[in-house]
Amino acid sequence: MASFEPILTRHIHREDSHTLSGYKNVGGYKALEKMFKTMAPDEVIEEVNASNLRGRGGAGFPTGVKWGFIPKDSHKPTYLICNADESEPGTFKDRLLLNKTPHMMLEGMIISSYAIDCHLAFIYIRGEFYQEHKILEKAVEEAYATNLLGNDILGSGFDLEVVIHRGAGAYICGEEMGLIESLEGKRGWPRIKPPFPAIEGYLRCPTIVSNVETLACLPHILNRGADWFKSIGSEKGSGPKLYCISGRVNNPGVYEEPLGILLTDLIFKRGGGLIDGRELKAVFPGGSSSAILRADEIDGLRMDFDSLSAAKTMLGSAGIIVMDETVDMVSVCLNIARFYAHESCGQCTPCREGTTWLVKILNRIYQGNGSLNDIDMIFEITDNIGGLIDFSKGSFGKTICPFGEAVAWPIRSFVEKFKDEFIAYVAKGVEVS
Amino acid sequence: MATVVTSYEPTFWDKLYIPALFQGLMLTLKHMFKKKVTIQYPDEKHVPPEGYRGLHRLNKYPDGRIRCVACEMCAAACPAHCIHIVPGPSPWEEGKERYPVRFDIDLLRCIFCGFCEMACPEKAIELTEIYDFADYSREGLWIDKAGLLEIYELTKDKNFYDNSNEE
Amino acid sequence: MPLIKIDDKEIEVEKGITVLQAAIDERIEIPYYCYHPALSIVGSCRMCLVEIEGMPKLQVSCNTTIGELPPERKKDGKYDMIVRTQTEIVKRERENVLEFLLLNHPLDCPVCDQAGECYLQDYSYKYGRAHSRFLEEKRVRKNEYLGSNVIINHNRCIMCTRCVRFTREISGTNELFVQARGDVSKISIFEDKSLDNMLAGNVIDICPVGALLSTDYIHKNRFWNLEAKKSICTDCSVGCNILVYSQNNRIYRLNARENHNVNGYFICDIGRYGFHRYEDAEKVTSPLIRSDGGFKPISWEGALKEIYEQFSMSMSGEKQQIVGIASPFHTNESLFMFGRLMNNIFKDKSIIGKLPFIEDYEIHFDSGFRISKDRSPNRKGLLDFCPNLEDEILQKVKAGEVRLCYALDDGVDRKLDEEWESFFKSQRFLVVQTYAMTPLAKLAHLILLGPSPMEREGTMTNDQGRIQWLNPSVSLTNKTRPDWEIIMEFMNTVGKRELKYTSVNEVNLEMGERFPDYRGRTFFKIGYQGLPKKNITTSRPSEGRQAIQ
Amino acid sequence: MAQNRTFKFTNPQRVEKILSQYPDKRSATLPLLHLAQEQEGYLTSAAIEAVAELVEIHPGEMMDTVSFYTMFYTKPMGKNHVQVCQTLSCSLNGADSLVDHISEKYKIAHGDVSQDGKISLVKVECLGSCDTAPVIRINDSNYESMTVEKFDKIVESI
Repeated sequence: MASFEPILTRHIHREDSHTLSGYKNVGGYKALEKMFKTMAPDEVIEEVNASNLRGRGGAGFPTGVKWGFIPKDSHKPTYLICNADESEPGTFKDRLLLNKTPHMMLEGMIISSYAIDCHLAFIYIRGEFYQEHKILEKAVEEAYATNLLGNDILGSGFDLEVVIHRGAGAYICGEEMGLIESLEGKRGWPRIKPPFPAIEGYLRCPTIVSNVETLACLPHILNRGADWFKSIGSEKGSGPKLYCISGRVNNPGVYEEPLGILLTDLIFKRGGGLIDGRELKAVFPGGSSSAILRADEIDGLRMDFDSLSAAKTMLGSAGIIVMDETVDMVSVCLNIARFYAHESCGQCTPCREGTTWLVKILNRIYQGNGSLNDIDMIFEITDNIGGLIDFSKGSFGKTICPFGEAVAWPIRSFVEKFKDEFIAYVAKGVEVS
Repeated sequence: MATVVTSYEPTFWDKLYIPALFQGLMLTLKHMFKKKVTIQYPDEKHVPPEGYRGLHRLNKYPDGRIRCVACEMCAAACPAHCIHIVPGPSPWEEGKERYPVRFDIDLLRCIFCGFCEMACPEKAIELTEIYDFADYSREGLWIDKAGLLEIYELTKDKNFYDNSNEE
Repeated sequence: MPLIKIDDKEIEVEKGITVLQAAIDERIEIPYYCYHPALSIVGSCRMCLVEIEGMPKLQVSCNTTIGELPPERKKDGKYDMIVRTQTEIVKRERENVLEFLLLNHPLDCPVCDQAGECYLQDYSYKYGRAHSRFLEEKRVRKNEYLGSNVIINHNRCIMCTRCVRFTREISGTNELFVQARGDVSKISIFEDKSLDNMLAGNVIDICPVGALLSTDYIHKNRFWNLEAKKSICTDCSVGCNILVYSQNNRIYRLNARENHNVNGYFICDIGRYGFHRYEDAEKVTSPLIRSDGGFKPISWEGALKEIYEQFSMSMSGEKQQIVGIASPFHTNESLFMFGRLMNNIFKDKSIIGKLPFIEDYEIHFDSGFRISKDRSPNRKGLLDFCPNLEDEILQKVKAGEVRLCYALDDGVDRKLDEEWESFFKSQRFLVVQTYAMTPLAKLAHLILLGPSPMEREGTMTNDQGRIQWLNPSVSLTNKTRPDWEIIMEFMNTVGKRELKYTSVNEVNLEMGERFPDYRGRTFFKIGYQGLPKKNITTSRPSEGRQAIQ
Repeated sequence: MAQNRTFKFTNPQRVEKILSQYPDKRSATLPLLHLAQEQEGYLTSAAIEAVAELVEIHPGEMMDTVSFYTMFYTKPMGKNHVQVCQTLSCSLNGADSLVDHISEKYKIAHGDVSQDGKISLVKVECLGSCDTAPVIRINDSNYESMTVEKFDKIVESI
């Protein structure tokens, strides 16, 4: 692999990277000018399609294909929503972008809106991101002041309004249908699909929901061309990717690397290895919703969509959480389960009842009152919430939104891969009694 | 295969009939010294064994609440249609929110099959060992809630007839 | 028309309907809780999962629409969709969902009013697992009042949100909502904004479990003791279709019955709790005659003899001498007989009037449900069978000229104003046919014991001209006679006729002979869904789909 | 708890602006609730009813929305509202001991307000600063890489 130069995070260390002038100094909004001058909306879609850009929010759906789903003959307005509701544990890449280069994302939003003929776009930002909200508000204000937003942008005849919408503390609102419901002022209960948001989303109009990082990639694609973008990373997923490393590593943080980088490189080179030189025990490769990997499973594992699904986990939001040998897996599993029980929206039966049940069982095991039977039951319950995980046949999701799978995968993997620790807890309980 | 049956041919002694006569007298004599089976009812009372199906009772919890929740499963199971229940909201703060306002059993119709006991999900109705509850009127054999609870008080600790024997 | 296969059944269905709907239409059982044909689809209970060929995961049948495939992509060469509802994986999935639903659901079926008509109970029995693996304590919350007539038992709630959607989409009143999220969520009301709209009682009907309870019925009886009769509501001229549940001739509750030409799936609370008015009324138990300022019982023969004597006196005069007061609370058959009595026997010596119609405000819901301002059930029938109705009878009839006044009773809550009271008081002989001691009955000289609204049988014509069958939900008590029979005896007595109808059906047939609009509208033909009058082609467009639950 | 029976936005221009941004009124629900909460510290029933009236829905439906989100409070919180992240990365790096420390020091459990009304504590899920775990949020500011000593210092300084 050729040496890689950061693209999205190249200028974030500059003091003024979050201001309009700072962004313009490093070549910001050039793509926009180029696009307005030389490209028709269809050409933009084509270019993005050619770049093989896959959504960075977790599902990895090709962005250009998603744009193509919007009905052409619809009389309804089209909406773009930037999903800045980053709540996945272990993920903080969007926060960095919002903090440091909000204009890059805004430029991406304008490009995307132009491609799908949208004139009102929303940024759904997490309620907890108070500072980021302030920065973003300022950035949007600046953009309006310099005719980058509003009517007749840069004399192109294209109009776009951008509204920043603050969430209020609900993990599920990061799911696109939950987000749309929340934006409509309702509780964030994901709507049942079909119809998909590209057909009937916000206010039952065609809507595209894109992650911050996805949008931030767009200016670069237009600037340097799809072929350049495609050349970064592996064939199956191209482009730069922000990886978040946290947990028991020396240098936690966000690192930009191409898709398909080795997981071990990320942990030991960029992350600086484990604290106190301890042994690696396990790692979440893609936020807490991905299945956990044991230390012996990560050799040679590449961080892209397909390699990770082959390893029965997923890239997700690329939030890498590192656990060392001292970490108690049962308590971590309980922590994760408790998080999902708290964040379950309570709409579908399996998720509402199952998540709490899992917490109760795990808690029992943790307290030393479990039995071997409980361990098998966890397998069954996770299967019942999130589906039988058979990657050769696809997953059998059983809930309206992917939350069910997001609960089932990690918890199941914990019990599967660290069964001996769970058994030890059970045995401890038996001894005591 | 046919079986050949030979009829019994009486011997000489058999034909005399005297040994047989003494055999019979011996048996009678033997029983004269055995313990007598007859019970001098009503002075003495038969004590029925466990599981005897006699008069019904309505059970209570230790704190005095009636176990019955008036679900009418017993009435539904009753082949003689002798159970009549009027449900209502229970007067107790704790526990189940429903209880029988009236609970009547027509003992003249009852066939003491015990289906009610089996159908009861709350272990509220039970058949006791009481068998002598004859009365002079039909009305007297219509037992109500108070009556059933009284039977519970009489039988909850020990066998009804054991009790009477001691006194 | 797409052709689909569900299990082994080939079905041709309308394009765009859902798999669940197709299955319901064909009476193929797919269990469900959150779906209701009148409400929007949320797909949250996950009970109706089915296997569809070519789809990687199980699909919720309530949200899977059936479309048409191009010929080359048809399954097995001819089907647009192949659905399996009974495979191992589907059955296991049902078992799993039921296990989740029952985790925190109390096992208090003996106490629960829904037991016996509960789909959680039924499906658990059919598809569930026999034993619970849940070792922890169940979630326990106190019951709450949602409205003056509705109690919620949170423990039993399975969060299907049918009730919430009902208040948003049908009643449009929005009182109910889901509070909090996850497993602590519950159905709730906002402070003092309680669930007290005109349709509130329907949430009890649509609750698939025993979470929403009626204060009127709670702890009163068990479902299997009750006998359900299909009838119609008589509290306004819409004529909603209802189910009347009774035991030993006592009515315990009313539920809505589906009829897309009339009321859809719902009824209003006026009708739902209206039956108490008849129960609470002071009942008459025998024909009565006035004596010494009070009433004393009289036999039917005696009563008829009395009528004959009064009548023969009245017929001797020259002027109009018979006044008939008809009522829109009676069946077409009674009114037909009444019209015959007045018009054919008394002819020009009679005059037919009526008490003023009971009217209240009209209520329209955006969902299409309505409560008519005409709060009498059969105004159309009254006008059809008594065409020469005199509107201003108070002015037309002069006191002293009338020998006999024959009044059919009106609604139980009918009050008499002064004018009418003095009108009735001035009658020399007032015969009232009633079941309760109404203000009108108190003025009578002779009371003929007729059936109460719940005992009546016959047809009624609603304000859309639809003829519906009022089915008696409780049987007649000893001395009560059907209205038409009393009028028939009246006719035989005073008119020397020899009418010998033995049942209301015969009256109905005779009525059809004489009134062409009603020809062929027999009980057999109109059935439980009713039929429009002959000269009306459609009363209201039929929309909406049937529901098994 | 005395509830304000009436509620009025102190900044009607802001309300107007929020309402004008959205194609339908109801979408303005969340921003308006945020605004109301900023004004009162928590959402009173009167405030909920006022917002419901503004976006033309039933207060019940508004409560439906309010109760779903953890950042809306329907009862008063402390002057310093301490939110401790307890999700994985923070928990791995010692968030639990922080919670213990706070609840011991101020004698409050999760969801409580201290007697003098100065501090309230809630355990929240991921605050999105996993690289600088553990994280605490006091009112609207995040404090990263927290330790017990650091916390005490920060609270004193506020």
